[in-house]
Amino acid sequence: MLYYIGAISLILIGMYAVLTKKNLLKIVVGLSIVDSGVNLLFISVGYVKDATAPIFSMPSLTADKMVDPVPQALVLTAIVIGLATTAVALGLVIRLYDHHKTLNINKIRQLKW
Amino acid sequence: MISVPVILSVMFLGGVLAWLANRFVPKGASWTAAIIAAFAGYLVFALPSCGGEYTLALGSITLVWKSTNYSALFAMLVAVLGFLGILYSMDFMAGKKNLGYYYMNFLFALGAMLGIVYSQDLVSLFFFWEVMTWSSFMLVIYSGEEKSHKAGIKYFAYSAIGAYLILSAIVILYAQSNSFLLSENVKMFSGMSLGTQIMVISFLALGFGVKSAMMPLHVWAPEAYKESPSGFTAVFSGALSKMGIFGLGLVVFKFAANTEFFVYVRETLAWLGGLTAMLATFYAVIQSDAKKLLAYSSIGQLGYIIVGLALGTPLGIMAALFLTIMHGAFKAMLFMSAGAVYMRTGTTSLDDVSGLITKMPLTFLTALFGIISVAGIPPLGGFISKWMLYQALLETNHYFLIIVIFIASTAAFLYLYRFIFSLFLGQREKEFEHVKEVPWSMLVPMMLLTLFVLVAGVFPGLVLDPIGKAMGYLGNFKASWEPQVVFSAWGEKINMQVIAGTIGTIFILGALFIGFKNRKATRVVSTKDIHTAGEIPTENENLTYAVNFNQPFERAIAPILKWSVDKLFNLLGENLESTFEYLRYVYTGNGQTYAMYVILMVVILILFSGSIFGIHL
Amino acid sequence: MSWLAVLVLVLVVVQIIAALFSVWQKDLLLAALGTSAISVVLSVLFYLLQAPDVALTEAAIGVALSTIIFVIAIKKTDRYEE
Amino acid sequence: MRKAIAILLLAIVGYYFINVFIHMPFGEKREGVGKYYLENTVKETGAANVVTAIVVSYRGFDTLGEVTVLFLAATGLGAILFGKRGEKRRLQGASVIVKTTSMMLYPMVVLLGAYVFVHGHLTPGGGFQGGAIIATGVLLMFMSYRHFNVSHNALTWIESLAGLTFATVGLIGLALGTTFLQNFLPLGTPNDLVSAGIIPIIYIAVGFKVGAELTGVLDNMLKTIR
Repeated sequence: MLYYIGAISLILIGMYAVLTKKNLLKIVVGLSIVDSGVNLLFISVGYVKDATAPIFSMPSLTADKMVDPVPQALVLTAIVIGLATTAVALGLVIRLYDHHKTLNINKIRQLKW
Repeated sequence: MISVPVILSVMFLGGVLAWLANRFVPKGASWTAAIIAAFAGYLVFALPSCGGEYTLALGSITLVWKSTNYSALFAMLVAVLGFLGILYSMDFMAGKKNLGYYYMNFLFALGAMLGIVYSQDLVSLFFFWEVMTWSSFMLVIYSGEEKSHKAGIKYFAYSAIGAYLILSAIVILYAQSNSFLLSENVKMFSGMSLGTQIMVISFLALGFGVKSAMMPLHVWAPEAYKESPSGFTAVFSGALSKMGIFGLGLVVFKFAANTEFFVYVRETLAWLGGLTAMLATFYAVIQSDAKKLLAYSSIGQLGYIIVGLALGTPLGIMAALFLTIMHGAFKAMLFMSAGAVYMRTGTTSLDDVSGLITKMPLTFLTALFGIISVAGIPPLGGFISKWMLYQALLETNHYFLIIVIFIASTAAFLYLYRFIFSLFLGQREKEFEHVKEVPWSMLVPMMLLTLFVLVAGVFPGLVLDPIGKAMGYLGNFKASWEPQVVFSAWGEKINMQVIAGTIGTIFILGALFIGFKNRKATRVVSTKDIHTAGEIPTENENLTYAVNFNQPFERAIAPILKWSVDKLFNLLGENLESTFEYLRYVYTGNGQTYAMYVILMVVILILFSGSIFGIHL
Repeated sequence: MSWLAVLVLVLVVVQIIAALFSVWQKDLLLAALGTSAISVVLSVLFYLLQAPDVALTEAAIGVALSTIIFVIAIKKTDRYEE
Repeated sequence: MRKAIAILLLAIVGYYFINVFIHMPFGEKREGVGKYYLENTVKETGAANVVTAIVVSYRGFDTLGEVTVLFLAATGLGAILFGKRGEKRRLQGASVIVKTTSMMLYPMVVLLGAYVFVHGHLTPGGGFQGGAIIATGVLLMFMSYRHFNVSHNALTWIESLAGLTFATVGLIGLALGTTFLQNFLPLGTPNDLVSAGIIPIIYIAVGFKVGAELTGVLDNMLKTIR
């Protein structure tokens, strides 16, 4: 339960940053916090009490005493993809800064009409 | 063994071939296209009128192509007009740019039309419908001028709306019957709920109505007809718009006939058709451009066809289908002669061109036969269809509709006479002294069609034979005829040969009499040779008699013209635009606001669904 | 309450504090370090949740690479939020 | 104003999230596809690490897509920052201690990464983790040495060959068996290094690919002049 609360708070805090912060880098930070929160949520949904990791390294381990491996497999790739997208976002931020000499989205008015 | 896919692949591969030929051989495209069209036309006629079935299973979708008696009728129309249109284009389009593009799209359009009539399942019907729209759109914008782009966009917008309506109807049908096959759906249709039936029929009727230029949806037609190259306009008006009639025939007699509200469907369509015929004729009268005039005339004639179909009696359907074939022929003739005038004089404006009769006698003859046929004067083909239409209306006691149709066909004389008078009769301006007759490849299609109209008028049985079979497909309609005889509603026989002989004799005698009587009275002078009160007209003043030809009539129908459908759509468009002008403020250009909208949407979903992930809150 | 639960409680609280810190901090470099701290705690939590694979990934990527690209991006732009 | 609205909306969302997860008790056993994987992985794929088996074997096609996304992101970053690359780095070289230490650590980190992805089917870890670890090793060198350079050509080659290996192995499976990425090698005994058929091959390829891509991302970001 504690894990759920932690994950949901991370998601909400990240979303708050995305919705209200004016600094582009802060928005990307917020996105990466949301990312972490979602990952934690996934893994904690897959957890089973008193179970082991889903690796048959010893003959004594049995399948019904293991946590759900599917969320783990999903989160594993999600983290790597998250890094890649963050990198792309930061590249865009650098480019925008280059062009406008500011990170404040209120001053970057190219999308506005 | 000829089957439908062979014909279709000949057309579509031929289109690509024509495009390729244009890259390597000058003039290659036109010859290739003509040969392909001739070959495909041969295949269409060689295909047994009921057979050539081919089934293709694509996963859960089964595509069935088959020739039925009904589709054979339309396929022949398409094949003949398509071939003649391409033949006509060979010299008409000579020296123009992008000929490969022109012929490719021409053949694609023909192939798609054949695909439509041969498809027995809704998926391929819709697919070919879209291909047809696309390729004809490409030809409307062929000239590349801004006007043609505007016309093309209008055409495309209306066609797209129609196509989406058809698509929705198909999806609704599939959801109910779990099959795309036409026969399956027809079988299950009467078992569907009333709402479904109404929805499907109105969607399909509107969708097909757009293509057949039914009245509130005809707005695209005049400009699209005017802007497309004349060789294609003949096919566009003659065959392509008949695809809408083809679809309406299916809707009325395959789907609506099984429902309880069949009579309302028929009445609505009949009135729409009647209004279309009348109003389009009025609009045609006030046009000052030959092709636009013909376009409105075409809309009006399609209105007659819709009336005939909607009456639902054997005679009405026969009249409609006969007029479908005849209209294909004579409207192609008229568009071709207008195109011929355009080729030699560079304009289709009725105010500028005049007195071409001695310069282009054969074109004049075509146009003359064309208008006689449109006006429904015996002995040509147009007469028989009108004759049958009036009888069908009388049979079913649509007296008020008769008045509407009668007004329409009377007014039709006004614009038809204006068409032939402005272009061919009257005084000739100096600039048209050097006009020559068009080359043979353009005359041959016109002459062939003229001959066909004449023969069909005298021997209607030749055309009525396939029509009778087609009616057998639509329902168990039995109609009787003999090769030269048409029966009236009261059992009288009208022998067309006698009529033809009589009229022909009167015509020749009259011509001789007038020629003999006026042999000295006529003196050919230029338009500027007039006596005015001291004022001498300048060179560029247009004194042709054809200017404001129908002004009195225009004044008479002015109240009707005040509210044109075009204006109505424009008003709607403007209002929508100003509404969206306000809605635009939603897009602030701030990414965070958009993110906020997303969250807002989630919140709304949560609040209104009351549950999330299946857990009730 | 077992010691494990207490540990988890502490970790989650630390994580939330780190998240709030990185959202409110005006110095972006420190904010980036805050995300790094979140990742460290997250990695431990993954381990406690019997997901060593994910913990390993998070340790390598969240703690090191993610933070360093933030730092690089900050270096190429402004350090302080206006 | 914006903050108030945001807090209000997020409060609603958070409330409903909490409500949902109250109904989803923590740490209870759930039946699902995971159960099938747990019971059959060793039998079917011969891999001891079920997560690896899912990533590479059961959902291998998905992983190919994810690797592609990664590749596209790396390429996209290169495209975004194109024209801003410069050799002039104003980073000061680190002190001798740092330099020496990282010189000693670098091979070990790379070795660790290699170990992690070679043993992906036996122990926690695999291509993604190993690749990331190698990239951190390279990052260490980037930070301590001013003139440390990675050859872009080499990165491209490694990446392409790794991707090609992945696709080829999948296609061989398609050719010899029935589906893409079907196992065509003997499974061996579980918990042996050489076991689990094609899983180690693919995970090693993924490891190389991810390592090369992440290194490329770092290189692209670092070499951008302000």
